Amino acid sequence: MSQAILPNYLIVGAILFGLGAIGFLSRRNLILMFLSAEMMLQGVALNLVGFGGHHKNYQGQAFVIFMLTVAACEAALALALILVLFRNRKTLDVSVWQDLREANQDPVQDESPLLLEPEMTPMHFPRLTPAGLRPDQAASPEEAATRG
Amino acid sequence: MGKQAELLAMIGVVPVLASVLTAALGPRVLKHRSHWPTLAALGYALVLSIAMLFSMSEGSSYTAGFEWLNMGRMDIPVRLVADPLTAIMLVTVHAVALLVAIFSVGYMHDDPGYARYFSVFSLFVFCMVMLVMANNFLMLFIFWEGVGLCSYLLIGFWYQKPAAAAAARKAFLVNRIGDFGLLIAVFLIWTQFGTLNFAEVFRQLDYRYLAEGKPFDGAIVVGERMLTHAQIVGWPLLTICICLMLGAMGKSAQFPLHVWLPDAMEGPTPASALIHAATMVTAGVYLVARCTPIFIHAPQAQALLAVVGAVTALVAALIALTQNDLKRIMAYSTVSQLGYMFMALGSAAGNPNLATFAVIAAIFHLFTHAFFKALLFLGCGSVMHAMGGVIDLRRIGGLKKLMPWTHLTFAIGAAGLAGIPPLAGFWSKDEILVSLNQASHGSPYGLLFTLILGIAILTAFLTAFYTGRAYFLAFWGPERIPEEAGHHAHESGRWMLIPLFGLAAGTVLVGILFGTPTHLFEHFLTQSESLPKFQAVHGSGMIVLVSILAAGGGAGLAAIFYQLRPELPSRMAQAAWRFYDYSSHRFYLDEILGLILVRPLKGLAAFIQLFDLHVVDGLVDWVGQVPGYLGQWFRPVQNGLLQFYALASLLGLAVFVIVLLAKF
Amino acid sequence: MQGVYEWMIEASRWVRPEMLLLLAGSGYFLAAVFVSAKSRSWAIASLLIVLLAAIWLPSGDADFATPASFFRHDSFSHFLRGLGLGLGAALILLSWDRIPDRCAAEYFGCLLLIIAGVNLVSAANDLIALFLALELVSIPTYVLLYLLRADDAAQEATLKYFFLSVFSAALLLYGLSFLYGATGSTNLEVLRGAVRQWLEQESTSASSTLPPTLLIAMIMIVAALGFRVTAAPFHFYAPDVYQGAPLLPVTLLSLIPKVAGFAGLYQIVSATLLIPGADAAASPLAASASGLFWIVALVSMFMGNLMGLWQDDLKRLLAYSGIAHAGYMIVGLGTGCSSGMIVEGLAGLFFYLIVYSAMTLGVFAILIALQSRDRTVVNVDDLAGLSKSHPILAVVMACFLFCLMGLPPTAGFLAKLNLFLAAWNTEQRLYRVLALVMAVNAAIGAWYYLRVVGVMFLRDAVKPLSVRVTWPAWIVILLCLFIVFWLFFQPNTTWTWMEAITQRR
Amino acid sequence: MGSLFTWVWQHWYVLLPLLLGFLAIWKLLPHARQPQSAAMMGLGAAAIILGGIVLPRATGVHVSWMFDLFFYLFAGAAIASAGAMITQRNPVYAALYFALVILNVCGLFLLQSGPFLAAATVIVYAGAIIVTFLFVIMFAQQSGLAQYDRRCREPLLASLAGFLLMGALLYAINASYQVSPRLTGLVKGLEETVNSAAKTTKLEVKDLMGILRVNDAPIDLLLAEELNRLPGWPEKAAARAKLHQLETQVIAAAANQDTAVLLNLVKEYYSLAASLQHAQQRYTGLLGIPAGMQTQVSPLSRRTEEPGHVAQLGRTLFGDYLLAVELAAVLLLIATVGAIVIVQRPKEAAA
Repeated sequence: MSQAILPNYLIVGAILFGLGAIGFLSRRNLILMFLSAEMMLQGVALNLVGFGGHHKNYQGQAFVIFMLTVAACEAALALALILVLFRNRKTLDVSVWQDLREANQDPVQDESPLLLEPEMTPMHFPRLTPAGLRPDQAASPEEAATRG
Repeated sequence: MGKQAELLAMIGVVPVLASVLTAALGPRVLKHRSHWPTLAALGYALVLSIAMLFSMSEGSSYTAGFEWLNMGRMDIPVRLVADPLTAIMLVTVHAVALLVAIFSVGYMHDDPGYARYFSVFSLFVFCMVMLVMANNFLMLFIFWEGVGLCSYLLIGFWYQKPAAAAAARKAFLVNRIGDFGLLIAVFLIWTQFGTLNFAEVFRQLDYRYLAEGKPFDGAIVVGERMLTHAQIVGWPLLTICICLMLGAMGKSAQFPLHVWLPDAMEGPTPASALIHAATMVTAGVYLVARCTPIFIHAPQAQALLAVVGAVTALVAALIALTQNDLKRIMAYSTVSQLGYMFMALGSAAGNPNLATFAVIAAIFHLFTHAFFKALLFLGCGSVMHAMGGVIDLRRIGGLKKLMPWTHLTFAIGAAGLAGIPPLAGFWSKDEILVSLNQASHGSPYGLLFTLILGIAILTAFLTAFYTGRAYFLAFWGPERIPEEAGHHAHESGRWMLIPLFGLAAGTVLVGILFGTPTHLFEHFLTQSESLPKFQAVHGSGMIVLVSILAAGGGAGLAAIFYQLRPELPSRMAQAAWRFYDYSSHRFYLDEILGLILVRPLKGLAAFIQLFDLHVVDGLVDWVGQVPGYLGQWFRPVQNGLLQFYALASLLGLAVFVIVLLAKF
Repeated sequence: MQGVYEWMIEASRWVRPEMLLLLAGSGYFLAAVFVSAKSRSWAIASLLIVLLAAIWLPSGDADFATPASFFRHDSFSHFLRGLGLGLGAALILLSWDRIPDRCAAEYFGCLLLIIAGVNLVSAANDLIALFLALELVSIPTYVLLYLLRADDAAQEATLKYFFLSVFSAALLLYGLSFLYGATGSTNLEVLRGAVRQWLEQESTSASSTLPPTLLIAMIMIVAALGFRVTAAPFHFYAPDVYQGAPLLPVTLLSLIPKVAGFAGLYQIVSATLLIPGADAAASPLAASASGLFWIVALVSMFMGNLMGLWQDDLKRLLAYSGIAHAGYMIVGLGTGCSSGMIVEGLAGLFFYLIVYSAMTLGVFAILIALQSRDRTVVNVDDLAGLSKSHPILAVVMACFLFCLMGLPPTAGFLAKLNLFLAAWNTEQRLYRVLALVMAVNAAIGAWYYLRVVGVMFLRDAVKPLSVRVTWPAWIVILLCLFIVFWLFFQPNTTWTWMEAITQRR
Repeated sequence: MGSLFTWVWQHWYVLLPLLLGFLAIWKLLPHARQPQSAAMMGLGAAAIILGGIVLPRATGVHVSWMFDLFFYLFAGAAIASAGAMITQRNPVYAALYFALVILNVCGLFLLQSGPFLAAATVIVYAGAIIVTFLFVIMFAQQSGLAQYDRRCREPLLASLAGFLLMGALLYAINASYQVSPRLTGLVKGLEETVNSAAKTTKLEVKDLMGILRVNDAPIDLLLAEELNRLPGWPEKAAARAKLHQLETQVIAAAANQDTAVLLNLVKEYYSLAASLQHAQQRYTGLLGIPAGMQTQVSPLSRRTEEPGHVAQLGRTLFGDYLLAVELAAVLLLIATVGAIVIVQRPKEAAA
C-alpha cells in the first residue's frame, strides 16, 4: 500500500526544503533563519521516512533520529550564539553583522523607509519578568523599550 | 665515463655550493671576504668547462645523473648532458661570470648586502648552467624559472629604491608571460611525443630525411602510437614552436616582451652585465638553438622568429639613438643584438641545409657579444663608480684623460659592438649577414629575407652610430664631471680594471681566433649531434664590404656629429628653414646628410620611443593588470552579508541542478 | 550465533584510535571541571594521545570491509587517517602554550574530537557515519572559533560560519537521503555494489538512464562538501571568517575541513561513479559529475586568484589562496571522473592534498610564531623587514610561498604539474581548456604571493618584530619545509602510494 | 523554442502550482513598502490546492481514500504552515507556525509507520527547541515589531532561487519515481484494444499493426525507453529479452497475415506494459542491490520476529548503528560544553 505514496512524500519533502531555503535566505531575524534551516531538515526527514517506508526497513528512520540529535546539538549552539550576539548588539538582525567584508566596500543599508501600516501598531508580547520583581510590578513594555 | 660524469656534476654543483656557503657564512663570518667562495667556484668551474671543451671529440656528449621523477606515465631521470653547444655556453657563461664577479669585488665593496649579492650571483650562475646542461624540457623549465627568480633578486637588489623594486617585479611578471608559453610548449611536447627528453624528441623528428632532401614516408613511433610524418609536422609542431618562441622572447627580451630589460638597469651594474652578457638573455637564444631540430619542421615559425628579431633589432636601435643614459643605451643595444641573433636563428626558414650555419652564426654572435657587452657594461660601471652614480651623457664628458684605461677598454668594446674589423663583433655580425644573404636566395621566404637583410644592414649602421655617439659624448670633448662624483672622480681600482682588460683582450681576439679566419668555432659546433648535417656557406665580398661600410659610416657620422662638429646636432634642429643659409657653407654635405638621414631618423626614434613607452609597455602592463581589474569587478560580491552569500550559493546550486538535469 | 557484544567489539576494532581520541576528548571536558592545569600540560597530554592513536592505527594493508560494515579500513583511510593525525599533532604543537589556561582543556578537547572526526570521515563506510563524522568536525569547530577571543570580529566570524554550515549540512542531508533511497541501505558498500551491478548490466544498452535523483544527490553533496573545501560558489564565508577569527582556529579551518571535505567527496564519488575496472564514462552520472567539477574548479580558481590580488589582510589573502587551491584540487577530482585518467587525477589530488597541507600549515605556523602580545601580524605590510629581524624565518616563508606559487624546486610545482598533465591527457577539450586555465591561474596567483615575498625582503619595518620563535613552532615549520622539498626531490615513493590508494575496490 | 513550449505544456501540472506559489511567496515575504495582501494569501492557498488536485490526477497515484485524506490533510497543512512561517512578520507567530509544520510532518511520519519517530520529533522540536526559542524571542523582543522583521533580504531573488531549486527537485523526483503518463496512456490503450477484441470477431491485420504504433512510433521503442528508466528492476533483463522476442514475432506474424497470432501478441504486449507500469511504481529511482549483500549486519537487527513493530527501530538503532549512537552522544556532549563556553561572559570583558 505505502509504496506508491513514496513520490508524494518526496514532493512534500522537496517543497518544505525549498520553502525553508527561501526563509533562510530572506528572513533577517536570526532565530527565524535558524528555524528555516531546521525546516529544511524536516524536508529531509520526510524524504528519509518515505524511503524507509518504501524499502520496508528502519534505516531511514534511524537516520532521522541521528539527524534530530545533530539538529538538537546545533539548536543548543545556535541558542547560545544568538544570545551572545544579542547581548552585544541588542538586536536579532543578521544584517548588522557585516563588518567583515571586502575592504573599500560600502556597507549595505536599507534604502526605503518602512511603510507604517495601521495594523502594525505596537503589539504586546508575553515577557519574562526580570529576576527579583513580582510580575505585577514588572515594567510595562513601553518603559522597557525606553530603558533599552 | 666516470671521470666525465664527475666533471659535469662538479660544474653543476660547485656554484650552488658557493651560493649556500656564502649565504650561510657571509653575514657573520666572511663579511668582506664574501666574494671568495664565488670567485673560487667560478674559476674552478671555468677550468673544468675548458677542460671539457678540449676533451670533446667528434659526436661525443657527456652525461651524468640520477633517477628523479617516476610518476605515473612520467619518467624523467635527471641527467646532465654536455655536447659542443652546451660546452660553448658553459665556457661563455663561466668566463664572463668570473670576470664580472671580479669586477663586482671592486664595485660593490662597501655595499651592506655584499654577501647577499655574491650568494645570489652564484645561484644565478648555477641556474643558468643547469639550464644549459639539462637533457629534458622539464629540467630546462625548472631552471628557466630559477633564472627568472634570481634575476628578480638581483634587479631588485637595492630594494630600498622603489624604481628597483618595480623593475624587479616587472622583469618577473613579463618573464612569466613568456614562461607560460614555454610551459604550454613543454606540455604539448609531452603529449605529442610522449617524452620530454631532448634526444628522444629529436630522434623522433628525424631531421636527416629533410636535410638530405629525401621524402619521408615511414611512420614515427611516438610513445605507444604510430604517427605518420604529416601528422606530426602539421599544426601541433607549429604551435609547439610558437610557444617555445614565446618563452624565448620573454627571456631574450624580444619585442614586445623586451620592456623589462631597459628597466632592469636598476640593479647593480655588474648584475646588469651578467644578465645582459652571459646568463639570462642568452637563455632564449640557447633554447631556440637547442630546439633547432624542432624548428626545422616549422618554417613558418622560423620566419616569424626572423621577423620578430628584425623588428626588435630595428626598434631597439632606433630607441637607443636618442637615449641620454649610458646604461640605457647599452641595454637597448643588447635588445638590438639579441634581435640579430633571432634573425640568424630564423634564417633557415624553408632551407634546412642552412640551419646549422644559422645556429653557428647566432651562437657565435652570442659568444662575441658576451665579451664586448660585458666589457661595455663594466666600463659603464667603472664610469658610474667614478662619477658617483651619475650616468647621464648630458652631465658627463671628456673622461678620456681622467680614466685612460676605462676609456681604452670602452673604446675597444664600442668598436666591437659597432662591428669595426677586426674586432669580434665584426666577424660574428658578418656571419649573420651572410646567413641572411643566403636565406634571401633560394628559399621560399626569399623576399622576406631580402627585406630583413636590409633591416639588418640598416641596424648595423644605426648601431655603429649610437655606439659612437655614446662613446664620443662620454669620453671626448670638454671635461664635465658632476658634483656627485666628489673625491671618487678617478680611475677605478685594480679589481675593476683587471676584468676590463680581460674582456678587452677577449673582444679583440675571439673573432680572429675562432671566427671566419680559422673556422674553429664552426668546426667545433658542427660536432653537435642534434644539428643537421653541416653545409658550409661562404660569405661574399659584397656582404663584407657592406658590413664594413655600415659600421664605418655609422661610426664616422657619429664622430662628425659628436666630436668633430659638436655644434651640428643643435643646429640641425633649425636646418629646415635655414637650409639656404647653409647651402653655401662648406659642410654642405653634412647638412644634407643631417637633413635626409639623421633628422628623420631621430624623429622616427623619438616616435618609436614614445610608442614603446606608451603602447607596447602599456600593453604589457595592461595584460598584467587585467586580472586585477577583473578581481575588482568581483569584489562587491563579497559584501559581508551572510544571507547574500547563502543566496549566491543557492542560485549557483539551482543553476547547476537545472543545467545538469537538462543534460542528464 | 554471535552475540551483540562480540559483534560490537569486532565492528569497532578498526576505529580504536578514533575511539581513544573521542574518549580522551570527552574526558577533557569532564576533567576541566576538576583539574586546573596549564595549557602546556594539556598540550603534552594531547600530543601523547595522538601519538598513541598513531601507533594504534592499523596498517594500510589490512583491508577490512565486510559488506555493510559501519566503518572500513583500507589504504585510502590509512593514508587520510595518518594525514589527519599528523595535522592534529602539528596543530597541538602550534597551540602549545598559546591557549589561555582558563579554556585550555576545552580547546584541546575540541581539537582531539575534530581529529577523530576527520579520521572517521575517511573511515566511514556508511552514510550515517559520514554525516556524523562531518558534524564531529563542524560542531567543535564552531566552539573553537569563538573560544579564544570573543570580540566583535570573532563573533561575526562564528555567526557566519555557523549559519552557513548549518545550511550546508541541510544540503548534505538532502543529498544523502537520495543516496539512501536509491538502494534502501545507508551503506556505501551496498551503494557501490548496486552501481557496479547496474553498470555491468547496462553496459550493452547505450540509452539507459540512472535515476535523476542520483544526480540531485551528487550535486547537493558536492555543494555541501564544496562549502567545507571552500570551492566556489560555496566559498563566500571563507574570507570573512578567516579574517575575523583568531589565527589558530583559522589554521585549523584552512586544513581540517578541506581534508575532511575531500575525503568525503572521494568517498561519495568512489561509491557512485568510479568503479575501477568498468568504464566510468559509460555512466551518464560520471559525465555530469565531471561537468560539474569542471565549472566548480574553473570558478574557484578564478575567484580565488582574482580576488586574492586585492587583499591586504594576510588571513584574508590566505583564504582566497585556499579557494584557488581548492579549485586546483577539484581539477584532479573532475579528471578522476573522466575516463582514462582516473588514477592520475585522483592520485594527483591526494598528492596535492599533502603538499597543500604542508605549505599552508607552514605559512600559518610562521604567522602564529610571529604573533606576540605587543605586536600582531595582521596585514601583509606587518611582515615588512622580516628578512632583517628573522632572516631564516623569512627565507623559509619565501620557500612556502614559492611552493604555493608552484615554482620549482618545491613540491608545489610537481603537484600542479601532475594535475595539469592529468587534465591535459583526458584528451577532452573541456579539460584541456581547464588545464590551460590552471596554468593561467598559477601565473595570476604568483602575483600576490610575490607581493608578500617582496614586502618581507624589500621593505623595512617601522617597528621591527622582536618575538622569539618557540621550539614547538620550529618543529612544525621545519617539518613542513622538509616535506615541501623532499616531495620534490623524492616524489616516487609517495606517488606510488597515492596511486595505490586510488585502486580501492 | 518549440520543444520548450511542448515541454512546458506537458508539465503544466508541476509548473503552474510552482508559479503561483512563487508569486505568492515573493509578494508575501515582508516587504518594506507593501502590506501583506489577502489576495496573495489566496494565491498561495490556490497553489497548494491546485497542486493537491492536479498532481495526483496527472500522475495517477492513489492508495485508499482514508490514507489519501490524511495524507493530503497533513501535507497541505504542513506546506501551508511552512509558507506562513517564512512569511509571517511576527516572530512569535512564525515560531508557532514552525511548531505546526512539525506536528503535520509528524502526522506524515505516523502514516509511514513511524510512531516513535513522530513522538520523538514532537518532543524534541515542539517540546524543546521551539519553546526555548520562544523564550529567546520574548527576551529579545522590544516593543512592537522590529525593523528587521518587517523587511527581508532580496525577496525576489531568494524566492526565485528557492523555487528554481524546488522545481528542479520536483522535476527530478517526477522523472525518477513516478509512472510516466505516456506508459499509463499506452496501457490504457492496449487494455481497450484487448477488451474490444474480445467482443468483435472481425480483425484486420492493418488495425492490429496500427495499435502497435503509437504516435507514429513503434511500441517496441516506447516500451524500451520506459524500460530504460528502471535501473533497479530485477526482471529488467528478462523483460528486455521478451521485448526483443515479441518484436521478431510481430514481424513474422505481419508477414504471414496471421491475425490470431497477432492478437495474442497484442495481449502479450499488454501484459508486458502492465508489468512495466507496476515496476515503475515500485522500482524507478532505485538501484537493485546485488544478491548476497546484507543491508543489516548486526546480530541484533537481524532478529526480525515482529515485522513493522517499533521495536525493530530500536534493534536497528542499537544494533547496526550502535557506533553511531556513541558518536551522537559525543556530539551532544560537545554541544552542551560548547553552549556553556559560548554563552559565559569572557573574563576579560568582565574585568
